[in-house]
Amino acid sequence: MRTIDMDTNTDSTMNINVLYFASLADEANCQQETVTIQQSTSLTELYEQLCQKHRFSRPQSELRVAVNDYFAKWTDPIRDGDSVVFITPVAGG
Amino acid sequence: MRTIDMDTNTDSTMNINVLYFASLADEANCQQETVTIQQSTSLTELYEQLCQKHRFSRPQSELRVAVNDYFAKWTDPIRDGDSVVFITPVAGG
Amino acid sequence: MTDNVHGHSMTIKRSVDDVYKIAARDGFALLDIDIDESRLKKTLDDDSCGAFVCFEGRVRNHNNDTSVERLTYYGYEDLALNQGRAIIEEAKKRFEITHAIAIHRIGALEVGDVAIWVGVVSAHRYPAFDACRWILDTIKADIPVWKQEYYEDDSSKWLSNNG
Amino acid sequence: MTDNVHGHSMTIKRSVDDVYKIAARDGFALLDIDIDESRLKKTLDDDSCGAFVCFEGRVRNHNNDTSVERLTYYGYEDLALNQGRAIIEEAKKRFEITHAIAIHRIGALEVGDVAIWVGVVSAHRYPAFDACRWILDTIKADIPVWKQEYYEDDSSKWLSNNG
Repeated sequence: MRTIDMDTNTDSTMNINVLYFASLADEANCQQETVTIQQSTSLTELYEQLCQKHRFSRPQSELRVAVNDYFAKWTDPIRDGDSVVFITPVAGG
Repeated sequence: MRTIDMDTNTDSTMNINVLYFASLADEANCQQETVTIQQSTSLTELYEQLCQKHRFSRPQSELRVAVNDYFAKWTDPIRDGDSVVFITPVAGG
Repeated sequence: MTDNVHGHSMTIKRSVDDVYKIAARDGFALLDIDIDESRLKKTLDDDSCGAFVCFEGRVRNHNNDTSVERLTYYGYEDLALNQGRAIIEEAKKRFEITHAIAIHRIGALEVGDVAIWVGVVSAHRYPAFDACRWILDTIKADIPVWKQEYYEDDSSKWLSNNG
Repeated sequence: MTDNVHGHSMTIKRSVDDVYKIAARDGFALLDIDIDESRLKKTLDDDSCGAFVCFEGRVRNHNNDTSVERLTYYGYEDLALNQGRAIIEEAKKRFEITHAIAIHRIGALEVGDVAIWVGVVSAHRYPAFDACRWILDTIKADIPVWKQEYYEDDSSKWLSNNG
């Protein structure tokens, strides 16, 4: 588990947990990480930040997002302590 | 096994075997019978004759007919030694 | 109604081993005991197939609003086998499937017993669904099997799939 | 590609008994060992149901024209369970069915292994067929499970159901 040291966790920041699956786990080279982000960072902005860090090959338009183990909308807010997962196209069955 | 004594089996007659299933077996009160009929009797005529004998409640229009263990057309000829079965509406499954 | 007039249609003439051999070869047979699903499934194993769809028709405890105690199925075995073979041949022409097997049971069945089993394997999923349903519908329409339902008051009735 | 970055998605966190309890209650679960079909079928036994339809998705020895040696499925278990419960709830609203259960397996699978099992029971046959197919399609579209195919030359590829 690694932490992005963009900020320390003051009132203006929040810590969230990001889990990686499938090709994103390959590209991030980890299963999960704790990320400290500015309050009111959107899910879209979060993916952009992580994209820059890990050089993910998938554009956001190809992904879905889940918050706290439920699918979420990209416009849903992130709260301190949330667990966020970016979902690449699934391939079950 | 019973025989209809309409004719003895001369050159102008043929013997066929009729099997009964389901409600026709109830009404005929038998599983099968050997029937001696005139040459060139049609399947329709055969059913009419057996209807008179056994008072079958089903009109021919509700039945299918099988000859020698395959479904047949009502216009197919009957040959000496054939096995004929009248098929009431089926109810498998 | 005496049982003896239906005796020929309540049991099969063939051995159980022959039934499963015929089912494996022609895709259809009648049987007068419990259907062994695992034996049928084994026949359908094929590494090229990603999809297996099966249907089991079980004796329900009701028909419309009437409570059903038990059912008896009667079959005309030789015609059923000829017609069943034709149905499976036709299914393989109509649908992109690898193999299909169906067995219909005859004789006295209790609530919960499996009366018919249809299994289909194919490379992809939709043809297996489509073929399984078509085979079932066609068996119900064309295979010479009849049934009598028995009710709580011991009355019984010949049923028809056409209404 | 190191295995450890996928370790969390190749095995389940729950016990096998819990998996079957969740499947019986919610209609969906992930499992990381052989799917026990008979255990799932028992859960679906219901005397009011005349129809049982099931689908098994098996690992094929080919995909398009490429020979496949083995597959690994990865799952996001907690989201899969939440989403699976919603899918089964929706299926019961859309179709006249009594119950439905599906289990998706994750981890390393060989050719012929069952990756997904979907079973549906209903009074009559068509809703069971329709619901089984809809549940399967919806699982394939929405359940967070991914797969990598491994080929004869040891190369591998992430697959997608959307092309």
